[in-house]
Amino acid sequence: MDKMPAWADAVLVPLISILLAALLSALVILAIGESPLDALTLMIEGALMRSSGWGYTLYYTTNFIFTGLCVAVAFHARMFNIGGEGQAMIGGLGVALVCLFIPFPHWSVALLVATLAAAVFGALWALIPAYLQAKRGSHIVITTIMFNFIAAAVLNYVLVNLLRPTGAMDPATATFPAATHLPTFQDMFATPDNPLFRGAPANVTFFLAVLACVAFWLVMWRTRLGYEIRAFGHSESAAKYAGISPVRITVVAMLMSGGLAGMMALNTTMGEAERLVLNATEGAGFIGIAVALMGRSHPVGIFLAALLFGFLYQGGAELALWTSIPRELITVIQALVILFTGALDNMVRMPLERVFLALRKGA
Amino acid sequence: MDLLTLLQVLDSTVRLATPLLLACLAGLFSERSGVFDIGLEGKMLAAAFASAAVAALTGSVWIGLLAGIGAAVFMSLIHGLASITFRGNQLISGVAINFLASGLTVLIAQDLFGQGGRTPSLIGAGRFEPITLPFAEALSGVPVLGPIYADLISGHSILVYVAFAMVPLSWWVLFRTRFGLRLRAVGDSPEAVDTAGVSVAGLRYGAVLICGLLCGLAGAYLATGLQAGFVREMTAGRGYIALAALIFAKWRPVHALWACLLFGLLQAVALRYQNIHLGGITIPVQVMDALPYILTVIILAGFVGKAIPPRAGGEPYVKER
Amino acid sequence: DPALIYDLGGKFDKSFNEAAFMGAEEYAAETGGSYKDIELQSEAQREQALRRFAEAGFNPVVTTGFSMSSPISSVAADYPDTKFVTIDGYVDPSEHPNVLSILFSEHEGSYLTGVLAALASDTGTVGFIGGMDIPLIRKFACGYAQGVLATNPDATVISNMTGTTPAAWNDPVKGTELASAQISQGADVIFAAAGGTGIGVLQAAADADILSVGVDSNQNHLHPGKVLTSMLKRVDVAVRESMAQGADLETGVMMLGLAENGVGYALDDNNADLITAEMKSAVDAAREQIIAGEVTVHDYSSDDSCPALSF
Amino acid sequence: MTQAPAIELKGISKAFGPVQANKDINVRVMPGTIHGIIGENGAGKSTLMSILYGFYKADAGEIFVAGRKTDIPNSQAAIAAGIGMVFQHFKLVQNFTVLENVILGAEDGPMLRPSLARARGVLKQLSEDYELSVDPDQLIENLSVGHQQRVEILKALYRQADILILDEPTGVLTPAEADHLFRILDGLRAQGKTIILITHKLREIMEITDTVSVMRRGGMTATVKTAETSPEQLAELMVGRKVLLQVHKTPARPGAPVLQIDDLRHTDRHGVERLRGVSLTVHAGEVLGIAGVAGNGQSELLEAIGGCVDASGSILLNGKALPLSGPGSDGAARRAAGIAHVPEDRQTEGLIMPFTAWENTVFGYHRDPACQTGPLMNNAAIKQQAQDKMTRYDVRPPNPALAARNFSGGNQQKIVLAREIERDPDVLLIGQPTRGVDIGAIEFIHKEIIRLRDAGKAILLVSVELDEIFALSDRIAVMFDGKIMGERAPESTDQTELGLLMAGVTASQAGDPIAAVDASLHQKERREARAHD
Ligand SMILES: Nc1ncnc2c1ncn2[C@@H]1O[C@H](COP(=O)(O)OP(=O)(O)OP(=O)(O)O)[C@@H](O)[C@H]1O
Ligand SMILES: Nc1ncnc2c1ncn2[C@@H]1O[C@H](COP(=O)(O)OP(=O)(O)OP(=O)(O)O)[C@@H](O)[C@H]1O
Ligand SMILES: [Mg+2]
Ligand SMILES: [Mg+2]
Repeated sequence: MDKMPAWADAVLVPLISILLAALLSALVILAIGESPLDALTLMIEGALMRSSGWGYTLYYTTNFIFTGLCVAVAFHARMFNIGGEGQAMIGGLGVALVCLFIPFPHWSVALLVATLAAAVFGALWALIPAYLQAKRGSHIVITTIMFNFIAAAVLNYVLVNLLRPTGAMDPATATFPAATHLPTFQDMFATPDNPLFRGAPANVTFFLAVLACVAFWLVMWRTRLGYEIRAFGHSESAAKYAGISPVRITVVAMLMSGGLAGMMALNTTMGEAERLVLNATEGAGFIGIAVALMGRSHPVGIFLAALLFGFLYQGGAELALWTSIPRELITVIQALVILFTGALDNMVRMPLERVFLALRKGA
Repeated sequence: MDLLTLLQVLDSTVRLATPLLLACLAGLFSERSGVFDIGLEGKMLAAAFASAAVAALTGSVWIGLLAGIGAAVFMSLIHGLASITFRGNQLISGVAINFLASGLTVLIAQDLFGQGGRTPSLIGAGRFEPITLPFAEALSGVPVLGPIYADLISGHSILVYVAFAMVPLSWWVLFRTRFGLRLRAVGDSPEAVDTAGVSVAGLRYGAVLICGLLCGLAGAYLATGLQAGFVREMTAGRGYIALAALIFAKWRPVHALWACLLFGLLQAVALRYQNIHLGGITIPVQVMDALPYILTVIILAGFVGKAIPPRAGGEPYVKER
Repeated sequence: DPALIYDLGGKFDKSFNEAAFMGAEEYAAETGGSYKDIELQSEAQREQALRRFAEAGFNPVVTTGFSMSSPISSVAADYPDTKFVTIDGYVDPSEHPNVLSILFSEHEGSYLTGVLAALASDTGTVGFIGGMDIPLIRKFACGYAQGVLATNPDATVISNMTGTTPAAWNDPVKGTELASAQISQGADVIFAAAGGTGIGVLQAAADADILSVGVDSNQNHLHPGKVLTSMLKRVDVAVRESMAQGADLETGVMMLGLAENGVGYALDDNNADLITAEMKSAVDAAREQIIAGEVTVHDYSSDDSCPALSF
Repeated sequence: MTQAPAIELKGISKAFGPVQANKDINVRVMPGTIHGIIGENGAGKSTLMSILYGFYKADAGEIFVAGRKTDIPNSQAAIAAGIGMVFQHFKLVQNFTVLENVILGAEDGPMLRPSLARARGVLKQLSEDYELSVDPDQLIENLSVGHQQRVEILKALYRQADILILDEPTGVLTPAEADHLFRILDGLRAQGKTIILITHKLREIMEITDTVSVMRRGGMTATVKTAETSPEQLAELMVGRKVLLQVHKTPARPGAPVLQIDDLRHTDRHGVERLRGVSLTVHAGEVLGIAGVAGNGQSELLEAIGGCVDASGSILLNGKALPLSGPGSDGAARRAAGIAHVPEDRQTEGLIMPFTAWENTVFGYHRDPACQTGPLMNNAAIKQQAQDKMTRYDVRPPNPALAARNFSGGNQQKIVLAREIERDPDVLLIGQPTRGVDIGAIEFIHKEIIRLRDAGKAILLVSVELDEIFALSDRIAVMFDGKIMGERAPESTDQTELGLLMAGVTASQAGDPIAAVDASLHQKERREARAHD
């Protein structure tokens, strides 16, 4: 018998953790002399009460779904990929290269090819850490951190010295040709008399992200590969016994992970900026960790957690817009959410287990 | 390269290596006890801010130093709570601490000083001044050795000497004292320590506190020794480099010294010689910038000998499932 | 009311954005009006902030930083009644008639500081320390080097960039080390165009008792008597003027160079003793020549090359 | 005589989450005696002793030491009360020296040097007094398990324990080493020390203890004087019913050789050569039993044949050579070739504990086309088959959707067996088939193995339980230090002879067997130590 029903572990624990994080965040807001309640109202109104608010929320959500899935694949294989950030940067490079240099007839073709490029570039950036982990036991956490820094240097070099249009100030590529511009929610849903999602950056990649969730579930729980990844993640010795190659699984899982991180660039680079800028990832790779943890590495959970963080980002933007709360508050809230859902989850789980045990004994 | 240039590069190396060394030794204590710590960066940052802020408010760098240590220790305690008491994931706790420090420092700084996450510039007794060692002036005329003593060894702030003194001290504590024996044991086999009647949690908290103390020194050195105030994100990834140095050093104090000096040297060289021209090829500055990270990966790949972490490292000690 | 959007560096970067903030404050003080401002947090917020402010009726919407130009291009048409100002960015006025692009001739201002640096230097070696290695910073460096070499053809200009990631804007420790390295190579005047990293450069220069040159705002007060001058980029004026004009703002492209007093060098009580009469006359002469078109300062960003410095 | 008991436990209870490991346990142990505790795996013996040693905290109950009620919240308190414990799984710091391990937690002061110096002297004295010689400067990871156990005993004695708890000390020892240990215990008893000895081997209980307590399913069923009981009675107390440990089988009718192994060698990650040229043949329709003390290469032998580790030499299956390294040498390939493998450790190898039972029923065979529909796995079919298998093998509860960790050890083993046997393999490798399995399940498993043999399969059995080896094998091979020491027919040998072989002593080495054992063991240790340098 398990100590606690599965639903409690999957729903109750993260929920209470989030509440604790929210409580502390409220205290922080109080401490800097603002009203937590007003802040929350503002956040909800700005993020959820208007279609363009949703357009931003879902834009951020798209990023976090990809990075959340990226971290989750690695988690399933018992690896901690902290390099989503760098993989997404390099994924963006792949997107930029195909968008700039291949003349596409239609955005759909462009999206298809760019997806491939993003995934391949992101995956390749994860390959060396994966290989070193598999073959040489180099701790993947450290190597992926290092690869984040190296990716930043690579991207800077490429943008400043190679891809920047002459005379441009921005360390960014030229704007992609119009044929590669992806339809935004506004393009898709707005009608002349009902201008929905005006100006919001959410675009078709959101559906790609949802598709990725479904594919993630299929691969993880319905294919041999997913079976092997999960088995390897739970027990390496057992995997060896079953003839599952640790090297292969480590490398394949990290390739998938890097590929998913790379695909985040579709949203930021092709969907939103329509050019590659230096700072396109903006820490989404790290948020992916919190998203995967809160979502218990399951696509449904990841989707919901990504939505929560999307809300936090968009709501935080509204806060910055209409109050004098510094933008660092959002960083603090993120930190608290990661801390409580990721590292201090046992603080919630242990007492809960005791409660459930007592309930069962009582019954 | 003439002696003078060499000395200057080495001098710069010493300054750049000092925060790395302190953070590296901090990580060493923590990880030797079995608690992995990728939150060195955040602790250093918190300490840098607290020391500069309090030094600015009180005008005393010493009170600032204490505050810096206090801030880093506080962060350590959060890490301890998560990874020792509540057996959480140590890596995630570290990530959270880095975020927390990055946000809180600016938030508080803004609230206190309204200078956009910066502290006011420290003046006079608010910062650590370089110390001129005895006879430095007199001896500087002596060929070779004179300049080495006067320029390289003398003329740093007190925390530099503290940092270097920490190396033999750490070694002695780890390998010559009862505390050190137990600390090493708990990182390798916590159940052996437990059954020997010593508290695993107690030892680990002890180690984590020392880690906080040393990170506090590192952060205070950045903000009040090298600089005259705090600037947001001023640690600029040094915590991660320190971590890399720790692995390179295979969790040994004296090796840590050499590893940090090496990384310091790399940075010093990269700063002095950007865009190195080798024959027809120009090595772009980005390569020099990324060199420490590339080197770390190469080291990790085992081309420079395999690094085996403490056996129980990263795993919470769970007695009852 | 007008609104102001700061670039990612944040409101209090002690230089560019802070100058914008000062301008807005001046506007508020002078006119008794009020304004709204926001510090951006992410790339996607650029457009969002523009739209939200435009929808809320703020006019004009003033923005700082070259990165705002492309979001403004995509937003401007949706709000034809709102005036947008992009400081440092360029938006084609024929496509977007409601946008004012304000550009500065940083190379010209830097040229003047180069003249002063060359004159103040005893060693004939001067330094430049940039933040992240991006074209704008190279533009500063290039103008500066031209000014130095025009004044003293035998001078040496040492130029360093702090790094290649955004961390390079906030690494005063590296700034200090770079400054020390340049000092040991003989530099006795160092120009820092490096955001928070520059704080470390100015500090190191002051500690080593040599001169430094500040950037964007007047930074002379940071170390009185130790900062030779600051390369002024009158973002504050640009912001104040734009705000003051309100909804009637004249749009188009505005090039603020020496002639318009958009860039220049700072002279105040803090550095009055450092700038001798000869220096002042020399630098003012250079200024006149540039304004008169007798001297052209090469703009790095026009062709990504620099005659006076290699990167 | 009203001497106070050295130890008295009253009403001790302990639950691990939903598992009630100890319920209301009462026991008294008189000073200067050896008190045995027996019970099946999972009966709660280790838990009880760990409570006494302060490693776990009891949920309820009281502890009296020498008649005084004593609180033992942690091991420090237990040590202070004069209790020492040698755990089933040693608690040593692997990269410390013997000396450092001995003083850990019992240092004299904040500086190490004086403590080490004193300990060196004390250790020398102790090892002379009790025949417990071990090199104080050797690293633990370079010592054999037997010597590691000595270090554990020395640790307790160094702390001046009056009461010594030994948890299954003989599981890792050869019969000769076990004899030596018992002599030491005898000596300690003579000095007035109290000893609690945990084992599930009845023979040992009868041999050395004064009194014995029996545990079953977390409870204490009885405490009796050893002299007044019999093995049969103890077994009955242990299991709760009359036990029949006899397997009924007809003589084997071996057919053609199926598995031919020649000069098989394997070196582990640390560079220790674990298999040093093993040659064996298993015929169709026979059980070849491999006897040996744990850690002499039996595990590696199964792993090498099962494809879990690389090896050199040759393995012929039905006359065809199998690749031993590189592609096609992994466990999946071996399964495809017809070798099924029941691993020694079901929890870390045979099963994925968080997976459901049905997922586990195809573990290792998940690449079989029968498990697929198109690119996906055919979960419906797998579940259906899992249900059938679980019913046939009487797995309780027969719910395929339950996670493997929620089954008891015996039922977990049945899931593994069902999976491997149902594949109808040519060869069945089976390691420790009944470790941690209750008597009822043991009977079932033994019958299955014999049924398979009679169906003409070749079976290679590894077990550390000599009784099991004798009960099932048609031939017995003994392994020591990575080599086969000899083969015997079960009818023509006995436990003594096998015991000597297990210690590396061949019949030709006449004279003092114990000395010979020591010599060969030392030789083995030196080899392993060298490999570590
Ligand atoms: N640390 C623990 N956490 C949770 N459950 C435990 C723990 N230790 C033991 N158990 C459970 O408690 C029960 C009793 O275990 P214990 O180790 O005391 O048995 P034992 O009699 O020593 O068995 P063995 O002969 O296998 O050593 C078992 O069901 C076991 O699974
Ligand atoms: N780690 C665990 N987590 C959850 N439940 C457990 C755990 N260990 C044991 N259990 C539960 O406790 C019960 C007893 O487990 P245990 O392994 O002690 O059984 P057992 O009495 O030894 O049976 P068997 O003789 O079949 O091994 C099992 O049925 C199982 O449901
Ligand atoms: Mg036990
Ligand atoms: Mg059991």
